[in-house]
Amino acid sequence: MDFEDTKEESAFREQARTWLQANAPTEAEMSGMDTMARAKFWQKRKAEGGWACIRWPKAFGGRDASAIEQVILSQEEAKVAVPETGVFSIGQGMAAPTLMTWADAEAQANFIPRLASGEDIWCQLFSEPAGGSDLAALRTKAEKDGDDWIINGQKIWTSGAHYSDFGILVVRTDPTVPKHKGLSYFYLDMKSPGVEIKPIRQISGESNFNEVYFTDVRIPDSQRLGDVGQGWQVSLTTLMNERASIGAGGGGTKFSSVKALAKTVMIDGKPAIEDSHVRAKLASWYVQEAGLKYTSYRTLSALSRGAVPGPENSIGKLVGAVKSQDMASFAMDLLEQEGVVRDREKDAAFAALFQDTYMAIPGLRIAGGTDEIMANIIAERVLGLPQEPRMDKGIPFTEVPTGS
Amino acid sequence: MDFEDTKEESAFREQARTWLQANAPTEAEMSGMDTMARAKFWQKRKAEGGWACIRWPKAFGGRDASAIEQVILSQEEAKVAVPETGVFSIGQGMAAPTLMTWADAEAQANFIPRLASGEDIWCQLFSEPAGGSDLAALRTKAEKDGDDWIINGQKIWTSGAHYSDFGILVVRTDPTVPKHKGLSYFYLDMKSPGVEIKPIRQISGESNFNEVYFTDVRIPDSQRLGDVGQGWQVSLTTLMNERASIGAGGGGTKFSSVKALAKTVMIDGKPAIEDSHVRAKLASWYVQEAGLKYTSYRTLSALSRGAVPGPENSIGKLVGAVKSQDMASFAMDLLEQEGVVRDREKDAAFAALFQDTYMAIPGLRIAGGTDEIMANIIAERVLGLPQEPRMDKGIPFTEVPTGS
Amino acid sequence: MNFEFGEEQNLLRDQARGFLADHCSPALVRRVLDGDELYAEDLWHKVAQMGWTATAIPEEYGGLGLSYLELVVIAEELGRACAPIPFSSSVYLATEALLLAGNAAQKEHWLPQLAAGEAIGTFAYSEGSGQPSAERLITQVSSGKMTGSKAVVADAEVSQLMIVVAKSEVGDGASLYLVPTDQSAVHLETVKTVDPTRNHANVRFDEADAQLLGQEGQGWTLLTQLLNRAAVLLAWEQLGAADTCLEMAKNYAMGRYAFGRPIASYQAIKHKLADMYVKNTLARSNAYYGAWALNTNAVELPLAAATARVGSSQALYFAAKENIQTHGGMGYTWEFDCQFYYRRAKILALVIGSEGVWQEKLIQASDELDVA
Amino acid sequence: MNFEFGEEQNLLRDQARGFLADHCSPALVRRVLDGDELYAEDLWHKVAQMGWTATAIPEEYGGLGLSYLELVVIAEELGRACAPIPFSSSVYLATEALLLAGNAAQKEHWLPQLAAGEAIGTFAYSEGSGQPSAERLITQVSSGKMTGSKAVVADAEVSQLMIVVAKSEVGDGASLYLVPTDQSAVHLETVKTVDPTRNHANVRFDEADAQLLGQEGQGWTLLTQLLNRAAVLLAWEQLGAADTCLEMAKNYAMGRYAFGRPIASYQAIKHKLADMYVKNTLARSNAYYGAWALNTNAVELPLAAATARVGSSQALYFAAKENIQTHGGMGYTWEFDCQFYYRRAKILALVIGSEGVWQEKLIQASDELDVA
Repeated sequence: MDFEDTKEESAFREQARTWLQANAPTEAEMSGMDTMARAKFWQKRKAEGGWACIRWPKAFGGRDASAIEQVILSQEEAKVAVPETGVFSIGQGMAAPTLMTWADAEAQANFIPRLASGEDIWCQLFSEPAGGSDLAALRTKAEKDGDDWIINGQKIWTSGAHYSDFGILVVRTDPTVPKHKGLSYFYLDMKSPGVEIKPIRQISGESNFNEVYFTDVRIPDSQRLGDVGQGWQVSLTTLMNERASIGAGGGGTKFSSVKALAKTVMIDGKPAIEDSHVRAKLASWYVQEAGLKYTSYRTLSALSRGAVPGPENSIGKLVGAVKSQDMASFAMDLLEQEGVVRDREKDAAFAALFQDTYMAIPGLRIAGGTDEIMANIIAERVLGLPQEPRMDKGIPFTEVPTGS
Repeated sequence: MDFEDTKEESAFREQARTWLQANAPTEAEMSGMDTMARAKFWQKRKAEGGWACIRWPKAFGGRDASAIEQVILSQEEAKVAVPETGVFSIGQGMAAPTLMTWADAEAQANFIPRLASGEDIWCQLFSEPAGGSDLAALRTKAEKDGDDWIINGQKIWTSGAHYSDFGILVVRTDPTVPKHKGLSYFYLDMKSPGVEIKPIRQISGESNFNEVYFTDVRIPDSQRLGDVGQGWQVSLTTLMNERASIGAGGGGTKFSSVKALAKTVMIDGKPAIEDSHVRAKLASWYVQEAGLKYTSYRTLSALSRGAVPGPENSIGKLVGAVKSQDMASFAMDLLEQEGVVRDREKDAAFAALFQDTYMAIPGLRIAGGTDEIMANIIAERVLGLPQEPRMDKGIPFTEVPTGS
Repeated sequence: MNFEFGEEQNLLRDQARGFLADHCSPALVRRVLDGDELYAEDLWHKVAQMGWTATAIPEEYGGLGLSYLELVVIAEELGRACAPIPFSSSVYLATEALLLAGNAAQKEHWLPQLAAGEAIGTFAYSEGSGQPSAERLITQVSSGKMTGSKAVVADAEVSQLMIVVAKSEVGDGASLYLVPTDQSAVHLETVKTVDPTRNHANVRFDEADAQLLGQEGQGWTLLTQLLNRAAVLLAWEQLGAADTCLEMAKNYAMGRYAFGRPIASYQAIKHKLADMYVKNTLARSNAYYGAWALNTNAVELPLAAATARVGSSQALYFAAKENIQTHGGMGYTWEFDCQFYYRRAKILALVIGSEGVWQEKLIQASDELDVA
Repeated sequence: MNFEFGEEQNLLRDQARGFLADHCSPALVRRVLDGDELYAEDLWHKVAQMGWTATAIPEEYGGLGLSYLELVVIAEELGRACAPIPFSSSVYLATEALLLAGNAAQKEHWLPQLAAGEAIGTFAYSEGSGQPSAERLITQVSSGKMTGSKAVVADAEVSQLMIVVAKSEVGDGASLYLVPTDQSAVHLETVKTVDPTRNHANVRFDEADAQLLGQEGQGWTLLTQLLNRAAVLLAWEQLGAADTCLEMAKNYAMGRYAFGRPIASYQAIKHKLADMYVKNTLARSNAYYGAWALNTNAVELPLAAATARVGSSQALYFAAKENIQTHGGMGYTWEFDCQFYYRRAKILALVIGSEGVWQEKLIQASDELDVA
């Protein structure tokens, strides 16, 4: 039991570090570029140097790297000042593996290199307003018209739709068969006529997602992945590749920030950190936070010996989000009346952090699977408990009760 | 909004108090009697004075009293030193109303007066090992044999079976029809041949319940209540009369006892009551405890204007039991290493209270409906949320999955 | 035992609920949330016309002379509707401070205006982050002139008078003052908060005219009494909001289907809503007791107020956050109304001291009453 | 990164689990619960024969000289089986105290006996209810004779030696002493506890022979170090118990049907078990870190130990009580084994200080390491 790299990992880390130090773009190289241009600049250089998408098979321009090597690269990349390249993650992490499995050689040759080099950005068009936790209940329909399909309907929660070049799309091609059997999977040019993108404003005030409306959008049948009716299986390829969350429960309010706050605000004439109620709360949160951190170490260790991260990784989000919400709320309470201030211009050092978390966390408890779905995943996929009775199995989609 | 009796209530209270003060049995009158004899002595006197079973219709020897009058009588009875008469509650509160609704005049004349006067004690034989929360899943079977029924099977969680004269019993008379339709309802003499009673030892060490085994027990058909196959409806009469819980969450560890403890034990060289963590915990429990108390006041007010207590009374047990468990555990923690002692002979003033609660509370979270069932009741019967899908509806009992 | 509201109060509740359904729709709340208004002035005038601002003010000062039982009914309904008006500042705090400590002249001058809703009042006691205390006060008054500042004062920007706690050299270390805001020595600086439907400002007093309210050196004592009253009234407002959250969550869960059945049929949601119901019900019962204690000025008021306040703060936080959660992604959008209550929950929870402050008050009050 | 156990430890775990399945069945635990035995002496001898009592004792003192990583593996399995033997008292406390503070003669005399399981040791520091502190100690030693008493000492009735914390006039206010129990000046009085599978006694010292262990006036410092070690080892034992609770609850819920389907298919049960799994998993990860810190004697040990201890105490309390709840009525019967872990949970939670004590230690340790 130790925290060191294996010999191979250490060698890989050194190699990565050397390349990164030699190739990290300088401010001068990127002068005048906006965030997107910088991301593309850096991604292109990584691709040229053979350091983009290292987990991909060599045949597709990757290195056949292991999960732990990807982690090591990310750790090293975080140490040098390079542009953030999160905009490529859906295309590289979800669309690309799906294309590798289901597209023909021509489509692969057209798109995969441009995904690796950051020339194209892709988005994912799966979720729908009526879907939510029940992803396969989607209603956007595709009707065949000659060699094309005509798409009508609405998608939601699409990150980056407004700056994406292409999208992966699941639609219903046959509503008369059971839910999972009537779906088909396409990719499309996001500039196609009839595609309309509207940002969704969140309660935090930010807009990280979009609604995407389809009005008689034409997609050539050649852009279908998998057979007609096979869309759910293709989707599973995409979803299985959703990047395993191996973080320590995401951002938001942390032990360290609340503890620091507690040193500055007063309770009953003394610093709050001396108050035993504050200390007990902090201690319990520290235990959760440390538990998540060391759980991620265990996951890294498993990756290090080649294991695949499993559904137990749902813990991070499930525990981390609720913890952050309660910590943010508690920190605001410590500030007393000033705790309500959310004013970056006038703010005390800590305040904005807690109030922003307070407003952002309700989204984190929902996005990517609600607390309730995460608990189901742990119950069913980790502990092997039975599913609940399903009222939507084996009947035509049109006959599944929808309440409307 | 006030805490006073109405004029009528005040008059009733005065009347009850006067009678109680004049008739409460003296130690001399009861000298040499054991607990059971004392209970019977007092119950008989109450019946003779017209103060037993006051909520019963006058036709059955009651007073047609209101629920609030019953509460007032109980309050006044608690103020005088009279024997506890809880042993009669199942007979008077559950068996008697069922007999009033479903038995013929002869049976009513035979049994109801003896129930009121405490001459007979009855028990309830509903629960079975395979049943639990799913009461109607009972398997004890009755087969017709001439004018008798032959009973075979097992009941469980029967309070007072060993000192009861009679029992009310639900059994399965037809396993080939759906669950609720194959039941019939009987009463029987607990001294019948083939009835075997075994006390159940609880983890607290006490034995408040029994298992009751039936081996070829004969019950005359004349002791059937309701039609063959109508047992579930008859049971509902019994269950509806289960005494509405209008207490403040039952016994166990309370705010006052933990606060008193906190004044005597030390944390960091000071009395625990000065520790803000202890104070915050106590405050949150006080809020729950006061909330239950004032909820019971609201229920009493509703009774006072003639309303019937509804399923919202599940709150008391749901909140009270978990609160008591956590308070007992916390109190043991305050005692530190001595907190584990459960030794009435050697005990510090408070200890036995907390440790006994700790060992008894797991039962309270289950008996009369688990926390989970209580939450279901609130969700379904108070809030009107839909039931979950039922896998046992409309199919023969023999085809309901049982896992065995 | 009659631990219930009377018929008049029940009628008032129906009337208030109907009125607010008509005049304080979610669209109105949203108008203030999205726009530049400091409060819904139109609603304020209508509320004043209904006489709500006059409820507990004696008739001799232009009030209706009703009891606190009527006022808590209104408070609950305003909470239910998430009304974007300075009712709590003006009625529970400024008006109550005058009733508690004002001399005849002060009452005669201000109460009729407050009753009519022509004047709006507020209360300023915090001077920065953390718990205020008499020892830490900096704002002070010398020869009738106030110098200092107060932080995050609710509705300061729309108030005509401010009740201010300032340092005193005698007595309990503080005095209350009445400060009219229409003077150049009172400087306001807008502060943005998590709830844009209520305006807040930092206030600076630069030798501002200030009148003593109540006795010199009795300010902290009066503050404590005032906050006990406000705690009960706020508890009812919080409770109304918490009940709306439960109702919204329930309605959404009944209509939203997943896997072929309403999400309200899943135990994860059923038990969440049952939990909300339980917390709201216990909080309501404690609020009843608080209302009784307030209305009868019972010796139990400090304990009853703290109990009501803690219960309602906990219930509303839970209901507001789990209402969003029950709505799933839609609940997190600006377009949905769940956010109103999540924002307002924190404003109401912190305006007169956090849950922690009131837990401490509760235990102190239980000592004083010798409850165990 | 290799935050996992090695192959030898995994083999040891399999071996230990198999051994305990054979030799520490629920029937054996029940035998001690129901009978008059002070502990399962037969199991103790077998465990000693397996060498478990010798695990972390250096070879020069008759031990196996293995690491703490082996010892935590054994601790977890003993917790899983709810073993009714004085392992924690003798191995985590008495043996560790000698390793930490014993002089050569003391080690040479006692460690071989402890390693062989021929002697059983325990540790006595509490003198009554509440948190012990150096200031409150009454037990003291004068001219090698101990006078005073200790409360609720686990396994005192089966121990040959006792490590006792006594008052000191110098240093940190306390000193550790080694007290053999085969002297008439040591009086034991049995104390019944919530867990009859572990014996406890109050101990009175009436001029009992006592040997100083470690330096005079260093007792509280040594105690603190000792408890950090024991905290990690106990955390693993607690974790093993918590995992058994989850397993029992899961197995029962899979087999128990209500309304035509397994109760394990209801979200109320599914999410309860998921919650247990989450708490156990986080506690396990913290226990890993604690094991690493213990094994490397890292500067982080105080923080790692407190974190492991708090996490495991919380996880076991939750798992033990909700395991009974999942079993419904049957879980509350004497006949079922759920009670074993509910009882043991409290013994393990209080033996070296409650959750509250360790939460406080955690924050102090985070200050010392300057974690925020």
